[in-house]
Amino acid sequence: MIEAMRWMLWREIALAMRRKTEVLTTLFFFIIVVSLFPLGVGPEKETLSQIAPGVLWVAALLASMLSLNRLYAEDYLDGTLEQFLLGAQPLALLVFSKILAHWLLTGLPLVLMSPVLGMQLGLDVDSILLMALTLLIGTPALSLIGSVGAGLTLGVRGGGVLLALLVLPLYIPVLIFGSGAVDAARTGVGADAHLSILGAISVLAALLAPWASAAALRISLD
Amino acid sequence: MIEAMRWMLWREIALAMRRKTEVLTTLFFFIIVVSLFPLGVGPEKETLSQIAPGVLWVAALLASMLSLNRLYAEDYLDGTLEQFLLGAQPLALLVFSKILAHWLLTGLPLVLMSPVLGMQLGLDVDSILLMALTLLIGTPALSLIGSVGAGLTLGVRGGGVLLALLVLPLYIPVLIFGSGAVDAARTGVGADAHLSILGAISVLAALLAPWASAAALRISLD
Amino acid sequence: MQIFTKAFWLQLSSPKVFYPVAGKLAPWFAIAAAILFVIGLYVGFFVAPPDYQQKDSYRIMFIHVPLAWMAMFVYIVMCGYAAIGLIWKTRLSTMMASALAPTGAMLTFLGLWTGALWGKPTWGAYWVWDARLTSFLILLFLYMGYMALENAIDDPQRASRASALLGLVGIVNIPIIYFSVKWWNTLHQGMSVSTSGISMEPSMKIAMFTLAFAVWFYTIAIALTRVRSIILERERHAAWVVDLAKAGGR
Amino acid sequence: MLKAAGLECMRGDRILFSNVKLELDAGELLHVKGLNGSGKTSLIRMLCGLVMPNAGEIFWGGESISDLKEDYLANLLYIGHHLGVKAELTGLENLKINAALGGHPISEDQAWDALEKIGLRGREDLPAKVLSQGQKRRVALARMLVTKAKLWILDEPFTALDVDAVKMLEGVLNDHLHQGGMVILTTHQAYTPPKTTVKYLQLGEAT
Amino acid sequence: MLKAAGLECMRGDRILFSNVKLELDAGELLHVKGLNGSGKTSLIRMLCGLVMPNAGEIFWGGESISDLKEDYLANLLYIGHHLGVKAELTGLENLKINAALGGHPISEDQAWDALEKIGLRGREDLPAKVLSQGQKRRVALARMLVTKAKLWILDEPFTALDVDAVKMLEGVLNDHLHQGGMVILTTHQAYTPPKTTVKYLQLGEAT
Ligand code: HEM
Ligand SMILES: Nc1ncnc2c1ncn2[C@@H]1O[C@H](COP(=O)(O)OP(=O)(O)OP(=O)(O)O)[C@@H](O)[C@H]1O
Ligand SMILES: Nc1ncnc2c1ncn2[C@@H]1O[C@H](COP(=O)(O)OP(=O)(O)OP(=O)(O)O)[C@@H](O)[C@H]1O
Ligand SMILES: [Mg+2]
Ligand SMILES: [Mg+2]
Repeated sequence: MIEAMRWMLWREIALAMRRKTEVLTTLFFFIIVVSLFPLGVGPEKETLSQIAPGVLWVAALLASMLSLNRLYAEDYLDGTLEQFLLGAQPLALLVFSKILAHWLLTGLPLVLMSPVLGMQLGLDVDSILLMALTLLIGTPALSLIGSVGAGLTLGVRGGGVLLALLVLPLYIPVLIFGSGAVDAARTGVGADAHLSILGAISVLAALLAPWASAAALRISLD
Repeated sequence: MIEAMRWMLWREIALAMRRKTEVLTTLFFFIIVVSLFPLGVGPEKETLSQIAPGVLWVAALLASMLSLNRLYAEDYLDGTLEQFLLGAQPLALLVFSKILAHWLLTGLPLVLMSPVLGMQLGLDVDSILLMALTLLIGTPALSLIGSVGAGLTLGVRGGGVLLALLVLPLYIPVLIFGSGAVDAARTGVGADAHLSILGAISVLAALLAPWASAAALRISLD
Repeated sequence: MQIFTKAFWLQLSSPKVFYPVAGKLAPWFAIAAAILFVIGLYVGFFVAPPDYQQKDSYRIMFIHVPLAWMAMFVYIVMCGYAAIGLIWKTRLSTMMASALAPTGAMLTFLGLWTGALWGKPTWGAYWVWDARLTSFLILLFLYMGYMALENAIDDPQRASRASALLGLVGIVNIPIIYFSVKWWNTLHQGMSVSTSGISMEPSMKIAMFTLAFAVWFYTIAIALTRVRSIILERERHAAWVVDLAKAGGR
Repeated sequence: MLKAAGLECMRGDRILFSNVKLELDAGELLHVKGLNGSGKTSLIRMLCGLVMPNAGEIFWGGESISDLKEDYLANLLYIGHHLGVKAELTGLENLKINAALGGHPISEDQAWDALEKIGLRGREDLPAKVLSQGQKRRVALARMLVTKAKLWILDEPFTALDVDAVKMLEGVLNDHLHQGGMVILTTHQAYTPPKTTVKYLQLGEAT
Repeated sequence: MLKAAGLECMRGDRILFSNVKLELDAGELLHVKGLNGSGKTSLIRMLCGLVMPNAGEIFWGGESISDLKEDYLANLLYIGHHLGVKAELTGLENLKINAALGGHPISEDQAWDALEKIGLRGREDLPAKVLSQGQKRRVALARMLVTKAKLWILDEPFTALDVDAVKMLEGVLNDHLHQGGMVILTTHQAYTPPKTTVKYLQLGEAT
C-alpha cells in the first residue's frame, strides 16, 4: 500500500520533471498574475500595499485551480485512470499521493515565491512573513478541495459551472482567512485565530478530500 | 472560401452550444474572479471602486486566456487540425473564423456582463459604460494574440500554464490602455487617446495574428 | 579581400564553417571581457570619486547600467536572428537565437537584481512600479517565455522554429509594450526620483563604458561557446561532426 | 470461476443486449463476437466492473463482483481501446508503474525482459510519444508478460500489431491458458484460437 | 502523377528510411508494407506534406508539392490514425463539415446516403461520442464516398472494422481505382488487393 503510494509519488514527480517547464510555469503564472495588478490598478504605493494580501491570495487560488485542471484530465483521456480503478490499491490512497505530489510541485513553489512578490507590492517584512505562513498552511487545502472538483468535472462535459458552485463555497473561507490574517495583524487584532482556522480547514480537507475525490472519479468513469 | 469560413463559424458555435456550459464557464470564471476581490481585499468602498477597472480587466484577461487553452487543443488531439492543414482552404482564413467564433462565444459575453460587475464594485454609470466600451474594443485583441500562443503551445504537455506565460506579457498593453481609460476619464484627461490606441492594437492584431497562428499551427503539426 | 565577398559570408553561415571560427574567436572575446572587467571595476570602485549625495552606493551603477543596456539589446538581436532563421531557413540563425536567450535572461535578471539593490538606499524600496522598471520586468517574462517554449518542445528543429515565431511576435510587441508602459506611468504621476541626476565625472564615464564593453565581449564569448555546443548537438548526424568526434577534438 | 447471468445493457434508448449469460473456468478462452456497435466493449467493461449492468449480475468464484471489489480486481488485467500509456514516460517506466499500480510490482530486470520479448528492444528508453502506433500498443500489452492476474480481458488486442507481433501475442495467450489462466477477448481480425477450450459469445446477429 | 525520389526520414537519432522512391499513376494502388515502427506513418505524412523530408522531394504532376500547396491538397484525401471526428457532433454533421472544410461541400441528401452506405443507418443522428470504435471510424471513412479527391492516402483504414465493413471498404477502393483514382494505404490485416495495378513498397526488412 505504502509501496503503491511511493510509486504514485514517483510517477507524478517524474512526469513533472520530464515536462520540466510545468512546475516553473505555474510559478511564473503566479508571478505574472500578481504583476498584472499594479499595471491594471496603477502604481500608487498605498493602494498596492493595501490590496496586496488579497491579490496574492487570489493569484494563488487561480494558479492552483489552473494546474488542478489537469490533475486527472490526462490520466482520464489515455486510460490510465481506468487502470487505477482496476488496480488492487484503495483508490483514495492513490488520489492522496497525487494530491500530495501536486502540492509539492505547484503549491510549495508559490509559498516560497510569495515573499518576493509581497515586497514588490510594498508589504512590510512582518506582513510578508505572515503572508507566506498563511499560504503555507492554506494552499494544501486548495489542492485537496480542488481535487474533488477536478474529479467531478472529468466525465461531465460542461460540469464547470457545477464544479465552481461546489468548490467555491469551500475555497472562499480559505481566501478570507488567508488574506484576512494580514489585515488582522495590521490592525493589531493578531492573526492567531485566522491561522488556526486555516490549519483546521487544511486538516479537515486532508481527511475528507481523498475519499470524496475517489468517489468522484468512480462516478466520472461509470 | 467565404463558404469555408461560414462552415467553420457554424461548426464552432454548434460545438459550443452542444457543450452548453462551456460558454457559461468562461463567463462564470470572470464573475468569480471579480467577486473574489472584495473578499480578499476587504469591503472598503473607495478602495474597491478605485481598483475596479483594473480588477475587471485583469479578470477579463485571465478568463480569455483560460478559454484559449481549448481553442485548438481538441482539434489537435482528434486529428481535425491535420485535416484543416490538408484542406484546400488557406489556413489563415479558417484560423480567423475560429478566432472570431471564440470572441463571439467568450469575449462578447464578458463585455455584456461587465456593467453588472462594475456596479457591484461601486463604479459610477459613466465609468461603467466607458469600461464596457474598452472591453468591447480590447477583447478581440486578446483572442487574436492568444490564438498565436495557443498554436505554439499545442501538443506541448502542460501547455496551459506555458500558454499563460507566453501570452500574458503580450496582453499587457491591452490591459494598460483598457484599464487606464477609466482612470484618464476620471482625472479629466479624457479617454479618447486610450480608446484609439486600443482600437489600433486590435486592428493590428487582426491583420497579423491569423497568419502568425497559421504558421504556429504548421510548426506544431510538423 | 575575402571578407568583402558575398560568398564568404554565405559560407560562414553554414554551421560546419562557423564551428571552428567560433571556436577560435570565443577565447579572445573572453580574455578581452575579463581584462575590461578588471579595469572597469578598478576605475569604478577605486578611482571614481564618491557621489556627494549618494555616497558610495551609486557605484552599483557601473554594473547595473551596462547590464541593463545589454539585456535589452540582446533581446533585439535574438529576435532578429530568430526572424532570419524562420524566413530564410538558415539553421545557424536559429541556433544563435537559442544561444543568446539564456544570456539575455541572466543579464535581465542581474539588471533587476542590481537595480533593486540600488533602489533600497536611494528610493527606500526595492521595487517601485516605474515605467522603466516595469518594462524591464516584462522583458524578463518575454525571455522566460521564449526559453520555456523552446524547452517544452523536445524536437530541436520544431522547438527552434516555434520559439523563433514567438520571437517575431515579440519583436512586433516590444515597442508597443515599451510605449504603453511609459504612458501608463506618466499619466498617473511623475516618479519622485529621477535617475538622470548624476553628473558624470570623466573617470565615471570611463568606468561605465569599459564595463559596457566588458559585458558586450562577455556576451559574445558566451554566445559563441554556447552556439558551438548547440551546433554539435543538432548536427550530430552530419558527416563532419561524426568525423570530428572520431578525431576527438576541435 | 467467472459467471454471469441475465446481463442487460441499455445505451440511450437502445437495448444493446439482454439476457446474456456466460461462464468461464480455468484454462478457458471466451471470444466475444459481433459486428461494430453490437456491444462488445460495453459487455467487457461491465465484466470489469467499470459499467453497472441494467440487469443481471456477475460472479467471481461464487461471489458478486460488486461485493468483492479489490479482491476481484487483483485477479484482473484489462487492456482496452485506451492504452493507459503515458506519452512522456519511457516504455520501461510505463510498464513498471502500470505493474506496480496494478498490484504486482516488478523489478527492473523483469521489465527489460518483458519489453524485449514483446519486441521493443532498443526502444525501451524512448518516451512513448515518439513510438509508432503498434509500438505503443506493445508497451501496454507488455503487462501481460509480467502480471500475476488470472483473468485477462482484452478488447481488440491485435489492433495495429504487425504479423510477427500477432503471432507472438497468440503464443502468450496460449501459455497463459495452459497455466490455468482465463482470457476474454474481442477481435475483428482472423484469429486461430488455441487448442484449449474455446467458447464463443455472439452479440447481435452473426455475419 | 505522384512521384517521389530519395526520400529520407530521420526521427530522433534514427534514420527510419532513406532513398525511398515511388511512382504512382492513375488507377494504381500502392501498398506500403513494413513492421511496426518501420516508418509507414511517417512516410505517409510526408506524402501529405505534413512532415518535411530530410532529403528528397515529392512531385505531383511534375511539380514539387511544396510549391503547389493548396493545388495539391485539393486533390488529396488523408485519413490517418486520428479520425478528425468531433465527439459532440452527430455523424451527419461531422461528415458535412469535414467535406466542406476539405473543399468539397456536399448536400444533406448526399450525406445521408453516404452514411447509409457505410452502414450507419439509424445512427446518423447520434453524437459521435456514443458510437462504438468501429462506428466512429466509419464516420471518418464516409468521406471517401463523397470526396472528389483523386489521391487517397489511408493509414490502416481497416482498423476496428468488422468483416462486413472491410468488404464494403474494399469495394469502395476498387471503384475508385477503376475510375482512375489513386490509393496509398497501409494495413497489417490480410488484404486482397483489387485487380488493377498494385505496387508494393517495403520499408525495413520484410516479414
Ligand atoms: C529593480 C530596479 C531597477 C531596474 C529594473 C532598472 C532598470 C534599468 C534599465 C532597463 C536601464 C536602461 C534604460 C535606458 O537606458 O533607457 C537602467 C538604466 C539606469 N538605471 Fe536603472 N533600474 C533599476 C533601479 C535603478 C536605481 C535604484 C537607480 C538609481 C537611483 C538606477 C539608475 C539607473 C541609471 C542612472 C541608468 C542609466 C540611465 C541612462 O543612461 O539612460 N536604476 N535601469
Ligand atoms: N446514447 C446512446 N443512444 C443510442 N445508442 C447508443 C448510445 N450510447 C451508445 N450507443 C450504442 O451503443 C453501442 C456501443 O457499443 P460498443 O462500443 O460496446 O460496441 P462494440 O461491439 O465494442 O463495437 P466495435 O466493434 O465497433 O468496437 C453502439 O452501437 C452505439 O451506437
Ligand atoms: N525521437 C525519436 N527517437 C528515436 N526513434 C524515434 C523518435 N521518434 C520516432 N522514432 C521512431 O520512429 C518510428 C515511427 O514510425 P511510424 O510511426 O512511422 O511507424 P509505422 O510504420 O507507422 O508503425 P505502425 O505500424 O506501428 O503504425 C518508430 O519506430 C519510433 O520508435
Ligand atoms: Mg469496441
Ligand atoms: Mg503507423
